[in-house]
Formats: sequence, C-alpha cells, structure tokens
Amino acid sequence: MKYESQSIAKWYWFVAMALFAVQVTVGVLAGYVYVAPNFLSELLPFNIIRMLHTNALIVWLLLGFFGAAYYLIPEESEREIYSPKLAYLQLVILVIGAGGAVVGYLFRIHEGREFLEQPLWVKLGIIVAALIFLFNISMTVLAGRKTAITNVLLLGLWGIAVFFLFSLYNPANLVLDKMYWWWVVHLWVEGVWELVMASVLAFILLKLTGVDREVVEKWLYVIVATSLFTGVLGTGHHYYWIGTPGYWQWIGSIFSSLEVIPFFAMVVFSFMMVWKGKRDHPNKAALLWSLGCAVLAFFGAGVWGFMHTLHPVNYYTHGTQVTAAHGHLAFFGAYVALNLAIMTYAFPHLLKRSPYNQVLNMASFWVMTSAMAFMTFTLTFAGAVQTHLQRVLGMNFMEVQDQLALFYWMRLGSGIVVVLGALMWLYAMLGPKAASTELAGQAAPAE
Amino acid sequence: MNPDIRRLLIVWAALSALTVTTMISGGATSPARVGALGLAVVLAAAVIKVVLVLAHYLDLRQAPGWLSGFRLATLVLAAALYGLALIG
Amino acid sequence: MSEMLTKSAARNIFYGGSAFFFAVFIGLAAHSHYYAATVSTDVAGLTESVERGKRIWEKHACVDCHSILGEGAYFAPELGNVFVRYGGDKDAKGAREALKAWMQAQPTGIEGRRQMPQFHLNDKELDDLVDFLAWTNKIKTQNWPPKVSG
Amino acid sequence: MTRSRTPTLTDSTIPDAAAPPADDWGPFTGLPGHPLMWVLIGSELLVFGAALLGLLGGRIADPVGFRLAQDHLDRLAGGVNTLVLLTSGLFVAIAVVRAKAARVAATRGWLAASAGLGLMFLAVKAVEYATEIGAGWGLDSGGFITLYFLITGFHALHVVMGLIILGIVARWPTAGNVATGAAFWHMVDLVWLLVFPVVYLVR
Repeated sequence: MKYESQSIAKWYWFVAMALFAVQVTVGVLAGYVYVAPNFLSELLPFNIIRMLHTNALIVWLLLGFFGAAYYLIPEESEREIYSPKLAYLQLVILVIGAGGAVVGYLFRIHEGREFLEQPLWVKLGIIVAALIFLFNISMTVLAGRKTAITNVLLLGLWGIAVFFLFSLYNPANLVLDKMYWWWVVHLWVEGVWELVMASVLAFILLKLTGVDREVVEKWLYVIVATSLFTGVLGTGHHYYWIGTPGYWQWIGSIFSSLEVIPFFAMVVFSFMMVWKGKRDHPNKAALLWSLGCAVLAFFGAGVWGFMHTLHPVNYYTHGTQVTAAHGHLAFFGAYVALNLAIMTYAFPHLLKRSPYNQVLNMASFWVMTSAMAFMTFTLTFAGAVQTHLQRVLGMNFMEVQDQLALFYWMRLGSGIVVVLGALMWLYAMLGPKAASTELAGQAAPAE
Repeated sequence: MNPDIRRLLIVWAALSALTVTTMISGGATSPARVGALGLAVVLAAAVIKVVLVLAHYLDLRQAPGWLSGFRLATLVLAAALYGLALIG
Repeated sequence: MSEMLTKSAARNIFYGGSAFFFAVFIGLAAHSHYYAATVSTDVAGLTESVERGKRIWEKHACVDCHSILGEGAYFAPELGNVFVRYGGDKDAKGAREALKAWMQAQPTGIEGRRQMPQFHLNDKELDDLVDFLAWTNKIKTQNWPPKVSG
Repeated sequence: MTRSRTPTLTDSTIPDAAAPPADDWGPFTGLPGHPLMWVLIGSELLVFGAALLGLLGGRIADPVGFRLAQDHLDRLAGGVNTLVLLTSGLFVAIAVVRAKAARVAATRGWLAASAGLGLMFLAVKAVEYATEIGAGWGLDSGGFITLYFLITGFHALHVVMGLIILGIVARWPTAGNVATGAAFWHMVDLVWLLVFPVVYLVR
C-alpha cells in the first residue's frame, strides 16, 4: 500500500464480505425451500428469501467495486483520495441503507420490482452515496495522473449511477415499466459493469505480471470497445416478449451473440499477460482468481448467455431454469470472482503482510468454482427438461416442477458446497494468519 | 499522374464495371427472377468488389495477413449466403 | 503515422463508437416506447383499477416467486397469461371468481407443495389485481408464451 | 495527504516498465488507420454479415412473403447508390493520398467531394424510403420489410456517422486522422457492396 487513503478499501470490503456470507447462506436457504417447500413458509416466504439473496449479492458486489476504486485509484492517479472523510460518510450511508433494507425485508417492507425491491428511501440513499462517491473519485482522478484504467473505471462507475436513476421510473404501463427496468439491469451487468470488470482486471494483471502498461491499456480499450459496441444494442435480447416491437428479435439476436467477444478477449488477454509477464508474483491466489474470473465469465456470461440468446431458442427457454443457470454462473464468474480477485490481491497490502493463507485461498477457488459449475449444469439440465415439458408439450408448471425435484436436490448440494468454499475463502482472508504474518519490511520477496 | 491515384482510378473503373455487371445479371431493371447462375455472378462480383475495396481503398495490401483473413471471411460469408439463397 | 496510434485516439474512437451505438439504441427505444404506449398495450383499458392492481402486485413482491412475461423468479407459475389459463377469454367472470378464490385459499399448507402466502387482500384489492392480470394478458407479446401453460 | 513510510510490497512501488512504442499494437500493427477503428470495422462486418445471413434464413421460412415485399424495392436506385458510394470511396482514398503529402487544401477538397456523394446516397435512400413508407411499410411490419429497414437503416446511420467523422478529420487533417476516417468510410462502402445484392437482387 503506497497511499494512506487506500485503506478506505478495507472497510468497504469488510462490509462486502459480511454481505457475501449473508448472500450465499440465504441462497442455500432458497435452495432448501425448493426441495422442502413448507420450510419457513409462514415466517419467511420464498419471495423475501429471494430478494435477500439477490439484493445482498448486488450490494456486496457494488461495495466491492467501490472498494476496488478506492484501492486502485490512488495508485493509478498517484495521489491520495480527495476526501477520505467523504468516503467513510458514503460507506456509512450505504451500510445504513443496506442494513435498513435487510431488516425491512424481514418485516415485509419493500417495493416490488425484481432486484429493485429497496424502499424509496434506500434508493435515494444509494443515489446520494453514489454522488458522494463520484464526486470524490472524479476529483481525485482529475487532479492526478490519467490512465486508461482510471478513464474506463470512471466511465463505468458514472454509468452505474446514471442508469440506476431509471429505478425511480415505474409507470403504470407494465411494458414501459419493463423496458426501462432493463436500462438498470441489462445496461449494468452487460454494459457498464463490464467496464469496471475490465479495468479492475487490467489493474490486477498489470501488478501481478509486470507487463508493460502500454500493452495492458491498449488491450483494455479493445475489450471495452467490443463490450459497448455489442452490449448496448444487445439489450434487444430482453425486448423479445415483453410487448416491444418484433424487430428487437433481430437486433437482440445479432448483437447479443457478439457479446461473447469481449469475454473471449478477456480470456485471451489475461493468459497472454501471464504468459508474457516478467514477474513471478508471490500472490498466486490472486492470479488464480483473476484468470478464473476471465474464464468463468467467458463461460457463464458468454457461452451460457449465447446458448439461449437467439430469439427462436429464447422463445422456448425464456423464463425457465436455463436463465437461472446462466445467471448464477455469469454473476459468479464475472463479478464475484472479480471481487474475490481484487480483495485477494489487495488485502495483504492493506494489512501490510506478505501474501498469506495462499493454499487455503486457492483451495476455496476450486471448491467454489466446481460447485458453481455443478450447479450450472444441474440447472441447465433442469431448464432443458422444463422447456421440453412445459413449453413444447404444454404441461402444467407445477407438474413440471415436480419432475425436476432431483435436479433441485443436486442444486442444493452444490449450494452448500459453495457456502463451504466461501467460508474457506473468508477464513483465508480474515483468519489467524492474516494477523500473524508480519511483513518483514525490506526483506519483501523479490517480485 | 501520381501512381497511387492512377491505381485508385483503375480500381474505381473495375468496381464500376463490376457494379454494372451485377445490375445486369441481377436484373436491376427487369422484373424477372434471378437464376442460380445469375446469383452466382452477382455474389462473385460482390466478393471481388469487397476484396478490391479492402486491398486498395482500405490499403490492406500493406497488411497481407489481414487481407487474406478478410478475403477468406468474405468468401465464407458469400458461400453461406449463396447456399441460403438457393434453398430459399 | 504514430500520432494516430495513441491511446487518446483509442479513447476517442471508443467514446465515439459507443455514443453511436447508444444513439441508435435511444432512437429505437423511443420508437418502442411509442409502440408500447399505442400498439402493444390496451391504453384505453389501462384504468385506475389496473394501476392499483399493479401496485398491489408490487407491494407483495409477487415477482419474487412468479414470473410475468417470463421475467421474475421461476419458483411459481408464469402469470402474464394466467387469465387465459383460467378461461378468461371465454368466461371472464368465471376466471375472475376462480382467481380470487385461489388467492383466498392460500396457503394450502399441503406438505411438500410450494406455499403461497395469504396476503389478506380485500375484495376490491382482489378485483384490482385480477384487472391488472387481465390487462397484462392482452399485451401483444409476439405470441409468447408458446403454450398456455406459460 | 502524507505518503506512508511503511515499507511496502514491491509490486506497488516498481515503476511501470519502459513503455514500448506507442504504435506497437500487437497483431493490429500495420493496419491503415487506428487499430481501434478496425475493432469497430470488424464488429460491424460481423453484425452486417449476421444480419444478411438472417435475412436469407428468414426468406427460407417465408419465401412468398419475402418475394412480394422485395419486388417493391427500387433496384435501379440501389444500383445507382452503389456507384455513388464507390465513387465517394475513390474520393476519400485520394484524400488519404493527399493527406500523406500534407496537402491540406486538396485533402479537404476531396473529403468534401466524398461527403457530397455521401449526402447524395442519403438523398436517394430517402426517396426510396418515402415511397415505401407511403405504401404503408414500417419498421414493425415484420418479415422482409422489418429486416430491410433494419439493415439499410442501420447502414444509412453509418453513412451519417461517416459524414460526421469525415467532418472531424477535415478539421484536423493529419495523415493518421484521415486514414482512420477513411477506413470507417470504406467500411460503410464495403458493407453496402454486400447489402445491395443480397437485399435487392437475391430473388
């Protein structure tokens, strides 16, 4: 850690880690309700469990992004964060908002659009926090060295805030509601979040591999250009069946098929950088998570997305467990793994330690990744069966669900393993060795 | 005359001639259907035009690797288009 | 020619290209907005009770179990076309009564069956909700879903 | 705002390695015009290629409907527009030659001539659209008509974008800028060379 204010990141990430634990635990709960539907059905119905699962995920990922920004921007801009006080104020607002939302959900205080269930006051709090954040970060970047990484990251973060504003627009016409709802959801995860992902990944690889900045930054522009060139009109793949015009079937199919390109480029980029890299960095776990992130994002977002993005296919698979399969692996690969990568990389610096608990951390990668892959396959099979029975043969929804019980048991099993993996990772990050491996100052390993 | 410009003019003349060929074999002024042979001429002319534009207008003759890559891609695309056109 | 190979030129092309695609997207979205507000939905039928029904749908986070037009959770049946599944195209009144009766009978408490909570909606609220679902059923969705099973 | 004095891990303190030259773009090196413009060109070719394949694929599903609609296209106008764009491409290619010789006035003149033909293309296209829309065609008519509007409309928007780009490079007519702008313009031209036969003539 080169700049004092980088330690802000640590506090964001502590909160993110706590919510990560909540998210996966609640996920297992949801998976259990699938196989034992009477469980908690009066006390904590499925809809509440699900909004906890998805909202905790979104919020912790965002906290992770904020932390990543606070960590890497000082190093990139070569100066301290404009105002650490504002950064902590922002965190307090976010913690109050997130905590308030979680507790509120338990008491049925929520709004009712998928992923945007936060009560209005929480949404406004998020916007205020985002404004503080953008002001703070932009002031830092504007005053400092401008790199491609900060440029792209900043554009991504501004995009996150701007598109979130559409969460406030909820017209009575369901079609319009859905149309603009996707401006938050799609333009986030298949648009501006990809900018954050690419820039953070570029930063980590720059540090881990020691490849020339010039090379990394050129790749970065190529990748983010293909992301937005394909991803913006790729929104069309959500406009097939919600009352929007038929031409979206062509636009969505064509552009979203090409959305796989940036993810493929990220895989090639990451492996090229490692291969060309001159540095043998001791933080192997961070490298594993970074490469894993690129590869899993390629499969989860790219391949699994492509699988059902063409409109003749989507006509049958839309809104089945195929979507659930894609959603799980895409979020894990692209954004969970990214956050775990940057935290794994940065924590030793923040705690002023050499990299620690590497073996456990890497083991947790394989445990979580295998379990997520298994879950994805399970849900994909469930989705294929569901599509056939329900959409082709026209069987009743609940009858079909009964046929899928075995898949849901397997999904629950893999979910439990994911939680174990997550706990292993949290222990590796925060457990005893983190507190004991004092960095031997100048005797830091040659890198 | 500047040799580059002379070359560009020749290419332009060839492109124009190919376009006229396309319009004739593609029946631009007649309502008749275009047969398999006519389609083949139309698509072949299109491929030649695309390659000429790539090589001379876009100056890809400076980057032979890219030129042959694009040429191959255009050929594959045209072949696929021809196949679909014949089925339909 | 290295002046053009700089990263700042790369940034400009990235911004310019993205702005182009975004402009196309906005243009098409504007057309789609118009289409949704005039062609694909029953605007005259979008009464206050339909809107109240939508707010009830949201208040109880129905979308976190059900899906509507294929979006939402996949824990409970698709409701975009539930009205027609209950025979509303032939007997609207009968479908309305059946849907209301279903809502009031929840939860079933049957062991091993997914449970829908009891939301304690009064008769007017139930009517509003059914109005919303009946209105939704009329949206022109490019013939989705493929089967009435949703 | 004090710097930490704690000894730190070296990967934060190593200065960035000596940068390779700015014009080294790996596999993209050697392409005329900016490498990122080629990323755009590549994306566009994939998009239009997929759209044309989609068009002919859709035609298999509904050959009669496609033919009935397609017969209303003005094939002669499409052919004339091909010649217009090819000539415009010639002018912009000459502009690149002039820009390399640092002849600013000539460069701007050829760019303007090229843009003029671009406007003519749009004018012809507008007349076609006016007739078709007058006949009741619309973007959401479905089948061939929707694809026709999507493909040619998206192409026409590229012509508009190309005009803007030509304007920008005419303002700053360095050899690199003109080559980059010309690359985009030629891509628009090239796409039309495939769009015209497939949309208008395959029948």
